Amino acid sequence: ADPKMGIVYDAGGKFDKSFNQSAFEGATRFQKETNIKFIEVQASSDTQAEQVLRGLARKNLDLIASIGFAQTQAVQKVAKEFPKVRFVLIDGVAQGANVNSVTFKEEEGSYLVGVAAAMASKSKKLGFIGGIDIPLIRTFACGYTQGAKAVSPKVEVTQNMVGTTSSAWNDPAKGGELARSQFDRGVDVVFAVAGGSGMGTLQTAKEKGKLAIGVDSNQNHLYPGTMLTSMVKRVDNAVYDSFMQMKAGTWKAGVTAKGLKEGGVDWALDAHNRKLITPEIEKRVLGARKDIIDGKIKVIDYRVGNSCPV
Amino acid sequence: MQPAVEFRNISKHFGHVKANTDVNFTIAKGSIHGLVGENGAGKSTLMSILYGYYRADGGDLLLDGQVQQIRNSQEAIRLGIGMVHQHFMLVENMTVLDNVMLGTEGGFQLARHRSTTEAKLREICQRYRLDVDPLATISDLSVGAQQRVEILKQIYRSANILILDEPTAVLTAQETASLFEILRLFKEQGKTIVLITHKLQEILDITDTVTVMRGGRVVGAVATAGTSKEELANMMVGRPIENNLPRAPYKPGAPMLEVSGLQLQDAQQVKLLTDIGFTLRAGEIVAIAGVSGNGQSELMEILSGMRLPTSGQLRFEGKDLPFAKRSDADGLPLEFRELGIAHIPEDRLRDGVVKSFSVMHNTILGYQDKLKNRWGLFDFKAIAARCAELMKTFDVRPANGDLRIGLLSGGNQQKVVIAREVLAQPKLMLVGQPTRGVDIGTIESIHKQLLALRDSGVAILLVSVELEEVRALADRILVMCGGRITGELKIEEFDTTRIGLLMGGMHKS
Amino acid sequence: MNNHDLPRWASAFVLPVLNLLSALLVAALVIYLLGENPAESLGILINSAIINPEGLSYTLFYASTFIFTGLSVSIAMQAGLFNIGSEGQMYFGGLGLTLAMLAFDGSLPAWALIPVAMGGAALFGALWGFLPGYLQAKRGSHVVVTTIMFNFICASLMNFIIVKYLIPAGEQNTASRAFADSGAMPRLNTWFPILGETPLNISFLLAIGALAVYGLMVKRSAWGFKLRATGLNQHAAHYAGIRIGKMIITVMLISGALAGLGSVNSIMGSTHYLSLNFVGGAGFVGIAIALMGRQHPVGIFLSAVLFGALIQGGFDLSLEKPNIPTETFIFIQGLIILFCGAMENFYAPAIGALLKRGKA
Amino acid sequence: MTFDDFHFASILVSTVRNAPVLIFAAMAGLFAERSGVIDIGLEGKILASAFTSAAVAFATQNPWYGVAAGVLVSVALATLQGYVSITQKGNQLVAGIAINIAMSGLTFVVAQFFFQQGGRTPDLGQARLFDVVLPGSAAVEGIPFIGWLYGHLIGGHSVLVYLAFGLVPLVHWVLYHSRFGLRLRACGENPHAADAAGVSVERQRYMAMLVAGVLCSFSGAYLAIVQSGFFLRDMSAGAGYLALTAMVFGNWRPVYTFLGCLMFGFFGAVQIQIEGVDLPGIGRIPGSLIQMVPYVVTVIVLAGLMAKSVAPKALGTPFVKSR
Ligand SMILES: Nc1ncnc2c1ncn2[C@@H]1O[C@H](COP(=O)(O)OP(=O)(O)OP(=O)(O)O)[C@@H](O)[C@H]1O
Ligand SMILES: Nc1ncnc2c1ncn2[C@@H]1O[C@H](COP(=O)(O)OP(=O)(O)OP(=O)(O)O)[C@@H](O)[C@H]1O
Ligand SMILES: [Mg+2]
Ligand SMILES: [Mg+2]
Repeated sequence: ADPKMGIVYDAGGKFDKSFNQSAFEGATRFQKETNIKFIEVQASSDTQAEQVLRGLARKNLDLIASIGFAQTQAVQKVAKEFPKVRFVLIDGVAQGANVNSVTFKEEEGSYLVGVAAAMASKSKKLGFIGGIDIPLIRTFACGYTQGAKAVSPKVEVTQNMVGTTSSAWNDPAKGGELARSQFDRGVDVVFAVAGGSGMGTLQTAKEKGKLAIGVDSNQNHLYPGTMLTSMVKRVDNAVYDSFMQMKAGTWKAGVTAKGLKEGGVDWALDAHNRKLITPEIEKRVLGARKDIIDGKIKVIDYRVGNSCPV
Repeated sequence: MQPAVEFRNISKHFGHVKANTDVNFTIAKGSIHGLVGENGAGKSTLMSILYGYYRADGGDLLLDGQVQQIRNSQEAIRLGIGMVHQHFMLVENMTVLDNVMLGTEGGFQLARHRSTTEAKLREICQRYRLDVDPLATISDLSVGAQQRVEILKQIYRSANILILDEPTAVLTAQETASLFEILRLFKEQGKTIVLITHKLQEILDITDTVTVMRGGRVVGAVATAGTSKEELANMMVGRPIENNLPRAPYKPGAPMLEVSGLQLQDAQQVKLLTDIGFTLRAGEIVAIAGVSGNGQSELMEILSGMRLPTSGQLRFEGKDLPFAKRSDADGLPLEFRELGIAHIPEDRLRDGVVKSFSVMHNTILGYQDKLKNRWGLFDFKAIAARCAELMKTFDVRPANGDLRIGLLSGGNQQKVVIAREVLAQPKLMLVGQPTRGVDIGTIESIHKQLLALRDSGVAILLVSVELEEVRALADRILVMCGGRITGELKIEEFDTTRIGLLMGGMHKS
Repeated sequence: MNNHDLPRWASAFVLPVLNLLSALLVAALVIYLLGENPAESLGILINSAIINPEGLSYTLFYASTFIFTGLSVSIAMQAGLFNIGSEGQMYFGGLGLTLAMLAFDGSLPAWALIPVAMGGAALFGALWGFLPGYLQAKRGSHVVVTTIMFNFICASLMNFIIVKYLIPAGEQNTASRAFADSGAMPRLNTWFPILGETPLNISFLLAIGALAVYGLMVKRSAWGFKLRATGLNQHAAHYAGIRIGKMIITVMLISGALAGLGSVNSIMGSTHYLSLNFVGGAGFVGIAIALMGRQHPVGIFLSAVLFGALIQGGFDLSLEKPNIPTETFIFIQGLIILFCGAMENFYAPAIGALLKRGKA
Repeated sequence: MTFDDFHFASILVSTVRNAPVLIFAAMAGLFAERSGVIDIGLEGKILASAFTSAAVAFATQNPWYGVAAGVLVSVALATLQGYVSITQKGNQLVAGIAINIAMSGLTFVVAQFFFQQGGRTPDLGQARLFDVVLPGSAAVEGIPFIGWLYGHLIGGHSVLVYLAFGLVPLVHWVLYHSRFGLRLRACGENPHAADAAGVSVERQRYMAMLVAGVLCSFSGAYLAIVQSGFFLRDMSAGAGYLALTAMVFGNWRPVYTFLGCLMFGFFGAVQIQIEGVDLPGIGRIPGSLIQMVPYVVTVIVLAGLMAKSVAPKALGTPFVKSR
């Protein structure tokens, strides 16, 4: 029989323009290709996450994908209770013999777009707009800065966070305002890692004729002409792969950190931004990409020491 | 001639309270018609029906012989009816001018009509000798002046039928006299006036006919010329009113309250009280006479602990009152109460009661800590019994302790407050305007209570603008003007003219 | 005020039921428009929120938090203060709880640890209520404004503290470390296995206890009398010798402490760690509950359970009916508040007329 | 840090851009509350009109239809609120909160139903309201200061920004110099007096709610079709509550309320600028702490400078003819 799959989104919901949505896309791709349906649920609080996971586990699902680090503890707990059910946790690390934790080396992808940004910038002033000041977001910022400084130590990176409550992910007006303010200060390329608020940033960049960089999924198509690139985080692949492995019977527990090498993160180059990526930029970015994959460049992960070297 | 107003079988009830039942009477055109009755007799309700504020449950209302449906105040105003309400209907933070203009703005743009209205007001003030500044803000005005604004409003609107609901309750004798002057002028102009008052002398002084109400019904209608105070009182209360209440001979005891050099300044350094000094002894009633707004209220607030003085010596039973080391008066009234000082505040609705509490809860107010058990809880059975007892003794009507006190008539609210304070068996009783807006039957019973208190050795400080009341109760009289004591008289020396002069600040020093 | 002289049974039961039905009717219309069968949906909702013991258990679990925040808002309202800050007070209370846990969960046994942690929650919640209370009492700063501001300030401060100090090294989750098992509130399923594996815990009993104490204090105690007098007429309260400033500060302390205690159920009853924005609007729900329950203990209880049921039932329903997003139940919450809380007398004239005709 | 790091010019421009959301809502609240109806439901009305404006602007590809539709919806909500608060004499706080909660849910559900984008509307693209370039801006662009002042501070905003700023004197005039305002204030202070003077309190309060509905809708429209270019769930992000705060802060007076709105806008802008900047003597303030700057400042200003706030006396009490 076909394996039974489930997916549990976190509070952001499956249309968050971010990793939940990406997970949804991966699962959908799987469904299209295999015709195997999956159950999907959103857990709005940590308590609910546990409730949902337990509920799905009781339905004897074979594999449950939990999206977002907020579900870490819940996965850990429920996985222990239901050793026969398998779990994939995205973006967090949970212990358990039946858990596969998938994390991403956001710093590596961010490094690449940092390189691209620094090359594309005329003012050598870059911007970064995050949703909330949390380690994950700082990791993006830190990788971005490392990449930019690698191009030229003189490059300055201005950082702003949208807010401190969950509405920080849904405040495009503020996302736009932060961008404006950065542009006023001479910034000409901005990297938005702020969910729905980031939409305001990208839009403002379009309006002001400045460059912007998208995140998570490939957002290049949104504003062709001002979208320099996107830092894609292939949550979709992670979910898709996991489901596929389950189907094929090759699924394994453990911890996977997906970087450039593993296809977990990347930059996006397509018809929409082709014109903006000059051959020099492309060359430099691809060079950096290769160096990272080869281990010649080590991009520092903010989360390891809770600090950024640059 | 057609009567200006005719009530036919008007009835109105609020829940279970029958405020008006089958009211029938007429008011002749161009006359001044008195309406009297106990508190809660339904006078205000009836007049509010005429003014469109309430709608009658049944019956007809005729103006100039025509049945009229007056659904709201706008329609009443259109029909030429004006009303001065028992409680002021003024917007406190607006000017006199704006208050007058409200409802008669004359156009969308105020500026256009402001100056013409202002000019007209000044002219009216001059013609009727009303002392009101059109540009003053209401909250800065004394109650007397606010009353004049209400009158001014009606003159400006040139109402043909003017209802005055207890307009004189807060006025001094002089103010009342000048109001009556105006009413006579109105009458000459052919206007019809309805005057509600508890002061029977006023009825005799100015009205042409009187209607007496009791329990929501009309119990009598007479021509003023053919009646007397006694007859009216008898009709109102159902029994004769004693004029001179018996009192024990004047035998003052030990000094209870000694005040000297008392000063009070407000935040703007304006002197509100200057050099107040007097002694109050056990078993005497000292009345403070004066036009309201001359520092009496502030003095009472200080003596009850509600406000801190700027300086001065205040001794109670020979010991200093606990003002020292206080930065605010928070909680002080309770300490005073524990010393044996009770206080009947002059503004009962503001200070004396919590309107949305039941009568029973209001009988606890101020004594909540005395009545709680050792767990800090109330024994409501005992409190309800206490309340029932108190309502019986002081004849509070309706005698239902569970009723919101706001639903009681003013006189009955006042009885509850007085009962509460008397029950505390104080040594010193501060009494502010105890009978403002109270009917004669109740006045009699309140006066009896205060005299009994005096006879039992309590020291009483009475603030009243009613010289009649001062005369009926006081052993000694202090007159205040401009925050100073301008004179002192023994009751034997009572002399309206002299007191009037002292109240006006004219004293030989 | 305006009860149209209805008999008690009518105004206490018939009206609320009619109002609830009206709200559900509008909700049914929306569900119908969304393409689902309203009757069936309602069946699922009721079953999974009330009838199914595990669902009921979740319903009561959510209600436990709401009772605390509802009480927090209610008690301040009794003193005439509109405390919009329960959200922040609960959040900050969670910090107090967490600090106590981090300090003592290794050393204290459960019977000591739990009260200490609860004390921490109450203390920190009270502290966050104190400042607006103090500013209102001493400086006359409008408590509505200051508590809104303090919610925002709390969010920032907690963001800073959690990210900077509480996340264990190398962890991705924006939460403190998990506490020792001794810090878990005893769960009711220990005694009632039928409740299933649910987080319903003795916080629920504490919430009921808090309701009872609240009812007793407000209605029967001298302190409650002073509290209400302050709320209804400050002049009269001053005249009665009540220390208004002290009363305002005290009640805000209590209000904050109650909100802080709301975090006990969420954290010690369920997640066992402090996470970013864990309050998730429970403080704001408390406002709705206090208003709908008219600050009456029974009313607070019923509204809290209703809200808990909507969260639990709505969640299950959206699982079964993907066309009905969970947000639908936020809308239904709003409708219920509107019909039951603000249009309480909507049907009173009709009922009154009906009764009168019946009598005649 | 030098003055250059602290881009004052940019802060001012940003203030001007931030303020309209609050100004419209606060002025709306002012009308409602001066008439005696508590308007805690601003948030819900903003959200509803933001959604409607965006959805209709998208569907018709005309921003002005969007604005108009937003007005309709916001007015409908205000009328409902009025019906509950005025006719039904229900609890005004409950009515407002109910509307906020209901709209937070409903806008999502409807947006999801129609657009299937997670409670978001599609990008408006050309159907947005764009900034107005004042004539001659290009000519003076080069001139220091004047170019900035004319082209960026005064000019270069959307029509709604000018409407917001123009509204303030208008509201002031209406409130204090018109019949409507006189009656409005009377109803909020002492409805019994207004009633006795022949003013229909209920009618007046309904009219106030209508005005509030119209004004509030601009706040939502500004958010959705000027600032963002689409609707997103819960995008009002507390603006309604902040507007209410500004109003209380301004003691229910238009000009002071306006200053309150500017203050929020200003400190919001300052906060953006000082994020990540080394401040002399203080160092670099962590980002999450910087977020609280506007709120801390508000509390300090309220506690330190303001006199006791004086709400309209009859605020929150339904008008019932009784004692
Ligand atoms: N709005 C109301 N709701 C309920 N009861 C009311 C209302 N207004 C008046 N009453 C009751 O109706 C009765 C008549 O009241 P009314 O005010 O007409 O008396 P009154 O003769 O004017 O008394 P007073 O001399 O004290 O002014 C009283 O018992 C009063 O308590
Ligand atoms: N049930 C209660 N819950 C919490 N605090 C209470 C309670 N009852 C009283 N308090 C507080 O405990 C303290 C002592 O109570 P008590 O009633 O004796 O106050 P008090 O000093 O008389 O206050 P006040 O001067 O206002 O009358 C006060 O701070 C009071 O607010
Ligand atoms: Mg009367
Ligand atoms: Mg005490």
